[in-house]
Order: sequence, then C-alpha cells, then structure tokens
Amino acid sequence: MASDQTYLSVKSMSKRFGGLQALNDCTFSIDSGKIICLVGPNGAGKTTIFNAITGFLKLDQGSVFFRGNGLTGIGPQKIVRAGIARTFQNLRLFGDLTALENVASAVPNQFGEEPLGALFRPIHTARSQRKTRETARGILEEVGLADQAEAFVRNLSYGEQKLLCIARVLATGAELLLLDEPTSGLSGDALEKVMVLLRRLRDEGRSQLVVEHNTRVVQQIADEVLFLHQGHLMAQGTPEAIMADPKLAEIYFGGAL
Amino acid sequence: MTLSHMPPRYLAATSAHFDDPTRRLVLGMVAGLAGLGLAGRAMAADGTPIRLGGILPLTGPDASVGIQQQRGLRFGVSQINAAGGVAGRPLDILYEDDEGRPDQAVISFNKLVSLQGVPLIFSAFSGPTLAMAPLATRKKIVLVNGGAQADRLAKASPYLFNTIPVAGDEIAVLAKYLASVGKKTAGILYEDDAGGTSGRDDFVRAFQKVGGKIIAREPVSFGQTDYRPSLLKIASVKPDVLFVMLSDGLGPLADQIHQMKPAFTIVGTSFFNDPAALHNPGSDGWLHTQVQIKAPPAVATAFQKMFNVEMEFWGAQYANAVFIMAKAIEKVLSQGKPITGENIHDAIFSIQTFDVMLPAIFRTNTAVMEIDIMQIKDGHHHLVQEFKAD
Amino acid sequence: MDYLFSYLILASIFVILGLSTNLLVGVVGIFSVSQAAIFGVGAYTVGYALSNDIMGFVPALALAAVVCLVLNVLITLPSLRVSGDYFVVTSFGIQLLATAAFTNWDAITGGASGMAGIPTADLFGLPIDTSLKTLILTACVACLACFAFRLVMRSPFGRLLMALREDELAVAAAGRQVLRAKVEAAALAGVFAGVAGGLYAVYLSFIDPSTFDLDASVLLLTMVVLGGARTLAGSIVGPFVVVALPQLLSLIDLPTAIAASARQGIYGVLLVAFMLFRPQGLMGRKI
Amino acid sequence: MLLLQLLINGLVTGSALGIIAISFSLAYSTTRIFHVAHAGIYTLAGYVAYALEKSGAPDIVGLLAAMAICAVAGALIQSELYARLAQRRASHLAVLIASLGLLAVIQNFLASVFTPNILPFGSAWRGRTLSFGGVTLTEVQIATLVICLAVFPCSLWFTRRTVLGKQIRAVASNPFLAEITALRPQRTFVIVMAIASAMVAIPGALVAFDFGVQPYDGTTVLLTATIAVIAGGIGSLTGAFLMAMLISVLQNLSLLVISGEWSVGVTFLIFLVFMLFRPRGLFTRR
Repeated sequence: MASDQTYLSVKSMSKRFGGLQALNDCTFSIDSGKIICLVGPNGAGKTTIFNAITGFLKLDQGSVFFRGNGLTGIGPQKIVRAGIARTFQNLRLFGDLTALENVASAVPNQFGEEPLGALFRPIHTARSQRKTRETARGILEEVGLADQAEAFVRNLSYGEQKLLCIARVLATGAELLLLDEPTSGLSGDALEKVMVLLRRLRDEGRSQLVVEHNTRVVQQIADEVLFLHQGHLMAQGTPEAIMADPKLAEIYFGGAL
Repeated sequence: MTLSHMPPRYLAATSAHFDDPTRRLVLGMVAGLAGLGLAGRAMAADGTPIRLGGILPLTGPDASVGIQQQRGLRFGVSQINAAGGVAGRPLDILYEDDEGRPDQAVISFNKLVSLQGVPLIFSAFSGPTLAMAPLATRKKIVLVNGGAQADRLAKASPYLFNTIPVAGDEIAVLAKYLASVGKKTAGILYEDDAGGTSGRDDFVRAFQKVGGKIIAREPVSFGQTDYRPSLLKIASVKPDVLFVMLSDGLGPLADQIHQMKPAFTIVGTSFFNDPAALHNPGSDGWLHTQVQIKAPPAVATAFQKMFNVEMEFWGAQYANAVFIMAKAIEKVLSQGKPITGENIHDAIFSIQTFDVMLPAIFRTNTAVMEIDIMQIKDGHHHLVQEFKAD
Repeated sequence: MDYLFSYLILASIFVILGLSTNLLVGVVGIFSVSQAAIFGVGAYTVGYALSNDIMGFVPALALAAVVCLVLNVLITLPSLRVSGDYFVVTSFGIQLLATAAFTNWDAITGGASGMAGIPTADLFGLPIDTSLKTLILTACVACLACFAFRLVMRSPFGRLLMALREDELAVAAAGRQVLRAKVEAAALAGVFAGVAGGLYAVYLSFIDPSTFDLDASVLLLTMVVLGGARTLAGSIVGPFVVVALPQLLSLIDLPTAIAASARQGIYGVLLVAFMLFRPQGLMGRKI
Repeated sequence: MLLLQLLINGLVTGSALGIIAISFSLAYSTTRIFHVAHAGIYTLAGYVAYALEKSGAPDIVGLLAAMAICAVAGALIQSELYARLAQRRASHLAVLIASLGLLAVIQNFLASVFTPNILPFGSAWRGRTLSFGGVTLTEVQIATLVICLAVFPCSLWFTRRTVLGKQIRAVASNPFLAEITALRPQRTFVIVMAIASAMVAIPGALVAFDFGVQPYDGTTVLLTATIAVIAGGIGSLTGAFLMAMLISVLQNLSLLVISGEWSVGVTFLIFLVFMLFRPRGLFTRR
C-alpha cells in the first residue's frame, strides 16, 4: 500500500482516552530531509501522535509506515532501531548521571550492556565503553555541551538540559527525530542556539518532526507545517501559507483573544 | 566458713522474706555449700566471680519468653549469691541477646567463649540452641537449655544439657493418662513452629500408641490470637480432648474457649503453667502435664518480690537450671579442678541426681523429672496424678 | 579469635547479600522486602544437597545460584507489570509465602524446627572445617562478589540499570529493553543471594525459617540504607556495621527489661534518621 | 452450622479489617505515601485502650482516647516526618523505608513499655455471649461488627458530602493543582493522616478488647488490608471495605478445605489473581 517514496506516513490514527477523543482519524505523510513543525492548540493531540509513532501508545485504530515498513504494534526499542527516536516535553533526563553518561546511554550497539559480557569480558567491555564515550563526547561537542560532559545533569541549566535532550536523541543514530517542544522555556541566546542546531542537523540530513508553540520559531525553522486540531489534521503546508490562513489563526489564537 | 564471707544484709534479707520451707531449702543449700567450701578451701575461695553466659532472645518475637527465662536466671543467681555463692565465689551471668536468631546466637556464643572465656552458657529456643550445639561440641563448652523441648535437642551434642524433659517425655505421660481415663479421640491445636510441630508429632505418636485416634489437626501461627475458626472446625468433629501446643496466647485461647464452651477437654503440657491462662475463667478444667515445679511458696514470694511478677514456668525452670549447674560447678571446684566445660560435663554425670528445687536426674543429657498430671480449677493447679521420675 | 572470625564470616556473607539487595533496591530501584527469602532458598538448597549427600559443596553452591537466579527473576517479574507500591505488597506477600513454605515443607526444609547438622564445606576434597578456613572461603567469595559488582557498575550495563531507576520511559526511548535489563539485574541479584545462602548454611550448619523471615529482609534493607546506595564502599560498610550493631548496642547499659526492645527499636530510628538526614547513607549515594 | 458460624466470624473480623483498609486507602490515595507505619498506629490504639483499662477507665473511654491519641500521632507523623521528607525531595523509596523504620520504632517502643507478651483485657463484658439461631457471638464481636459497619457509611458520607472531604478528594486527585488553588495540600495531608489514624484506632481498640494486645502483629494485618485496598481498586473506599470482608470470610472458610498454615497463601493468592486479571481492582471505573 504505502509507496516507497513516502518517508513517514500516518494513516487514520484514532485514540480515545475515556471521554476524550485525543486523535480522530488523523492522516498525513512527510518527506525526508525537512523540519516539519507540528502546531495546534493545547490538547490538539500533538504529543499523542509522538507517543503513537514511537510505540509508547497503542492506537485504537490506524497505522504508521516508515520507509514503507509498518510500525504499528512494535515496541519503542525496535522503533528506535528502525530509525525514529524522540525527546520528551518534560525532558526525562537521568538526573543522577553525568551529561556524558546521559548521551552514552543512548548510543547503540555497546558491548557489555548485559551482565555476562560485563562480567566475563571486562577488557572488551572497557574498550567498547571508551569508544562509546568518544562517540558521546563528539555528540556533546556537536550540540555545544563539550565543557559540561562530566557535570551531573541536575546541576545543568535548563537551556543546557534542553540541548542535552537533543544530544541524547542524536546518540541513538536515528535518522528521523521527533522533538517535543525543544525550545519551550528558552529565550535569547539559548533559543537561538537550539534553532541554529536544528537547522544544521537538517542540513546534515536528519529529518525532524517538531512540536512547537512559538510561531516565530516555526517561521524560522519549519520547512513545512502540520496543523492539528482536536486530534484531526486541519492543514498541511508551508509556514507562510498556514500562518496566513485566518481560519487557522482563529483556532490557534481563538482561546487567547 | 563461707557464711562469714557473706555481707550480713543478704542474710537478713533472705531470712526476713523466706518462710519455713524456703529457709530450709536455702539453709540446706548454704550448709551444703559451706561444707564444700571447707573441702575446697585450698582452691582459694578468693571471691572472684564465676562467669557464665546466657544467650536468650531478649528482643524480637520470642522475647516475651526470653525475658521470663532471663528473670529465672537472674533469680537463680541472686539466690545462689545470697547464700554465699559457689564455694564462696559469686556467680555472674553475662547476657547476650540473640533475637531468637541462630546466626546472632553463634556470634554471641563465640563472643562469650573467646572473649569472656565462659565455660557454660544457658540457651533457649531450639533454633539458636541447635545452631550452637556443634560449636559446643567442638569447643567443649557446656550448653544448658532450660526451656526448649524439641526432641532433637536430646541428642544434638554431648555438651548440650536439657534441664527440662523434652516434650516427647511429657506427652507420652499425658497420652498414657488420657487412655487410662477413657479418652479415645483427640484434636490438635498447635503453633506452626519448631516446638508446636514436634509437639504435634509426639502427640500423634504417643496417643496412637495407647490406642487413641487423632481426628483433627489445626495449626496457628506464632502470635496469632484468633483461634475461633480453628476451634470451630475442631469442635465440629467432636473429639474427646483437644491437645494444645502453644507457647504464647493461652490467655486469648482461654477467653475463646470460655465463650464457646466446647464439649471437649483441653489438654496440654507444662506450657499451661502460664499465669495468663491460670487466672482466666476459661481455663477451668484444663488438664496438663507438669514438669514438676513445686517451687516452695517462699521462693515464689521472693521471686515476686524481686521482679514484681509471679514466678512463671520459665522463671522456675531457668532458676532451677542455675541451681543444678551451681551444684556441678561446686563439685568441680571441690575436686580442685579448673572450671572448664569438660569438667562441668563430667561433674553433671558423676552427680547424676540433683536434689535441688526441682529434682532432676541426668542419665542422659536430658533431665528426667517427675511429671505430674494437673488440672486447673478456680485459678489453681490441682494435682491429679503423679508419674515419678522413671 | 573465634569471635572475631565469626563476626567477619557473617559480615562477609552479608556483604554478598548486601550487594544483591543494593543491586535491586539501590541501583535499579525495585523495592524488595523478599531478598531474605531468596537467601533462604540458597541456604536450603545447599543444606539439602549436602545433608543428603547428593553432591559436593561446589556443585551445590552452583545449583543454589541457579535456583535463586530463576526464582529471583520470577518474583521480580511482577515489578514489570505492577508499578511501585503494588510491588511493595507483592514483595511482602512473597516473603510471607516463602516463610510459610520454609516452615511447612517438612520433607525438604526440615520444617519449623529447621535443618540441623549440615556438613561443613569442602573445596574439591579440601575440608573447610575451621573458622579460619571458612573465613578465607567467605572472604574470597565476598571479594569476588565485590569485584563483580564493581565491574557491573562501571560497565554499560551498570549505567543502564542506573538509568532504569530514574526513568524507564526514557530508557525505552533510548532504544533499550526495559524488561530485559530488569530480568538481568534480578538474575544477578539472585545469584549473589543464592551464593550467600549456601555459605551461610555450611558455616552455621543449622538453618531454620526464622533466619529468612521478614525481619531479615528489613535488616538487609537497613544495611543498604546505612551503607548507602549504589556504591561498593557502602555495600561493604553497611553489612559490617549492621552485623556489629547488636554487639555494639549491648555495650550501652540499659535496664535489662527495656534494653531488649529498645535495641530493636534503634534499627527503626536508624532507618528514619538516615532517610531524614542522610539519605546517601554512610558512603553511598542518595537512595 | 459450622459454615454459618465461620461465615459470621469472617464478617466480624472482616468489618474490622475493612476499616483498617479504608483508613489506609484514605491516607494513601491522598498523600501517595505507602504508609507502612499505619500498622504501628493500629497497634498503638490497642495499647492506649489497654493502659486505660488497667487504670480503671471504662472501655468506651479507652476507645475514644485511643482515637484521640492516634489522631495526634498520625498528624505528627505527617507533619514531622513525611512533610520534612517531601521538603527534602526524598525519593518514594526513601519515604517507604522511613515509614518501615517508624513502624519498628513504634512496635519496639510498645514492647519495651508493655513487654512483648500478649496482654489480655480484663473487663467482664468481653466474655458474655449472645446466640442467634445457633450462631454464637461475644458482645465484643457484636460491638466490633456494629461499630465498624457504622463507621463505613460515615466515612463515605464524610468524603463525599462534607467540605473537608471534598477538599481532600481534590487534593488527592491533583496535589499540584490544589496547591495553586490555595488548598494547601500539606495541611490537608496532616488532617487526612489524623483522620485515617483515628479511624484505624477503632478496629485497633476493638480487636484488642477481643484478643488482647501484642506489639508485633500489626504488620500482617496491614498487609492483608493493603491487599484489600489494591484488589478493591485504589481510591475506592467501598471496594476496599468489601474486599476486606471477602478476604476475611475466605480466610475463615478456607479452613474447611485446606490447612491453616497456608492461610497467608490464600490471601496472597487472591492478590495475585487480581494482579493478573484485574490489576486496577474490582471497583475502579476507567
């Protein structure tokens, strides 16, 4: 069914929580190599879509295809291996570990990540551990946190923690990144840093699906915008086109005005 | 001679509070000690204390019994010392709390033996005692169990002396008596632990041997106090007697029996000598064997005076254990030998018959004592029948 | 001397056990009050095998390790299905069930009166029959266990377990299998507890259900709390202090009648005080 | 007949267990603390009643005093221990361990003051029995049944109809939201713990009237109660109460089929069955 050309496609996704229809027959598809922003008022179902794509949530109905392969009913760890990784709105960093360890924890294919290897081939494990740490250090450099590598996460600033989330999701090696509000709570330099980073990542070939509230950010980073309302896809298009649509603006800002 | 070593106020205290039989007992003991003191004078009765050990559960779930046992030991020691000690030397017991746990008991054992050099240790409860028994054998330390009655204790170690008959001995007597008064069927209510289960097995064996039939067995856990469901179930099969093997909780049992008024008679062992049961109207008519504990009333009074509680079964047993061991140590001293576990061991067998507060005979490592059948009536134990030692 | 030996032997056995508990409770954050039950299974396995002359000490110890590995995985599995506090109840229940089984499965365990006269250990024909030899054996095993713990904690596996305690979802999002990691940790903790149980059985030559009851599990928890979570030093210091505690406390001269319970209550005071004022224990990290 | 008598006995102990369960449930669903030390409060109630009975006070005074003292103790535990732990951002595990420690403190404190023995009460009414068509109950059992069955609807009324009860439910459902709407959760927590502790004092004293007091038996009782809470569905007082009744009746009746040493097993089996087939409990709506 799914054509090989579609990168990620979501078909008639539905999910109900008690009395709330979180997703209502939501269908869309996106291309690779772009930053696609997912916008919509609170409760539109943005995070639910993330949860559904990454296998954290069982759908009532609908399916997800990535490069033509069905992802429905597959566990989170397999989806990461398939090439889709995510961040969380509330960060979910490991506060008692260092920044470097946080990133290292997401690097795939480490030797000694189970007890037998760790106990009986300690030298091999140590070697693999060194390699992992190098990889992790490289990623920290990439996001600009190299000097904080050995700091415990709970001692990092909020902006640094946000960057670390991106570093961790990069470490998985996934090609499609699902970023849940990577810029929320940031301003000034920190905000600028994240935007620059996301654009650079895109230029390096990492596709991104980003939940974003800040319209200024959307305008600056998005190649394409998906507008969600009440669990349903309302519109898909360039940021300019979406922003210009008065009906969507009414929905988006309606509550506030 | 020895008397002169005693501080006068001890004498005054003892004479003032003890009435006749005790005075005789105490004076008898003192006289005996004095005599031995004479014999052992060469041994330099310099008054250095004789240190013994006591490893008891002073905390944890078994502590209620452990504390009673400790009272018995303390009372025994105070009596001996009030009468001038052993050959002029006061007794002193160093207590260790094993929480009723075998591993703590082993640590405590090694501590007492290797740091304090005690030759003899009083112990309690079969778990810790069995854990210490191999060590006692290896190190030739006398282990004195005055409370646990599990049958396995009888042969656990040549150095383990049980100053109380094992449960099997008592239960055999009980079964014999029950058969003689025409009781044919029995139920069993037992505590689901070492003492309870071995009591259950003993009773099954003994009662079947005299032609009886066991028609119900109900376990309860230690500390459980709601016996109603078990009692109801047992009552429904209408046994002639209910054999009860509980170490605590006889008070609530008596309550519940009183409320239920079942047709069967409650029977048991020395465990029934528990004031909580005795003073409960529900225990009226209960039959039990009694390892003889005719503590002279004055001794009981002295005990009451010292601790402000009645002399319980355990108190009497452990005080008696102290009296027995004091005799054995006295003998060792009189022979001019050092007080070692080995010498005490030999002395116990060479004395064999101990005519102390509760007479005991050691043909094996377990004391043979007179066992009586008693009945509880109006808050007192009444003698029904005596089964002399043998 | 023997007193010191018996202390050191028990302390080193409890170090192995403390590592097991620390791995589950401190590192992975699974609240378990049933580690004493696993410890008991190890002890009974070795005790039964040696008493009935089924096999030698070394194979028996290996068997105990395997049995405990499997059992610990099984009893930890509910923690995957049921969350936090449900598992507390599960764990309490398993501990009580285990005590009931030790007490009533007479044919294997000797029932409530315990298993006495367990033969001493032998290492390929070399009898371990003195306190000193036993100390050397247990100390060596304890050192091995410490070494293993250190290897694990420094490996990617250790990092994964630490991450697991903090956030299972994030671990899954990083592409790791939460279930597998938990099972592996439980297996390792089971092996430690089983080996400790086997050593305990041959050292004391007597085991009974009271040694492996709920209080014992709480005591293990106290060791972890006192020493401190997640560090090797804490896992060593905790057991050494807690095993010495009854001995140290007996130096305080309390009236005999209260000394007893008061001493027991001090464990409780320690637990509360450490949680309030020093949740990282003497030399560990915050639990 | 035996069946009926066992059933009634089960209902009596079950009603007491039910109050323990709903008091725990109330504290747990509000504070989210797995309050193991609740077992200590339960035990404390018995000893307060015991001490008063020994000093000559009528049992009803003992019961009321036990409620008052336990309420104070519960409030203190919340304000002096749990609140401080929360302030220090202690982990859930840390709070649990502290609670377990507190339980040991209470039990051993009582054991050192009153000895670890089982101490029976002496009052005369305990022995009196009444019979209804072949079923015999003591007056204490009847009092237990009547009082506990009365407390249950009162607690429902309290949480559903009173302002305080509604506040408690609001805080329980979302402490963070409650904080910003000035409901002051910590203050509510203290009140809830006081109420839960006063509630658990009722069966604490009544059961003690019947069976006497002992320091270490609360743990198993509370474990059974928590099983009832979970199997009944967390947050559902009715579920907790009914499950407690059911567990207790089954424990009594199970004696007819299997031997008593496995009764812990029976309780736990019920729990496992629920965990496997209905992990959210019997009475929760999704």
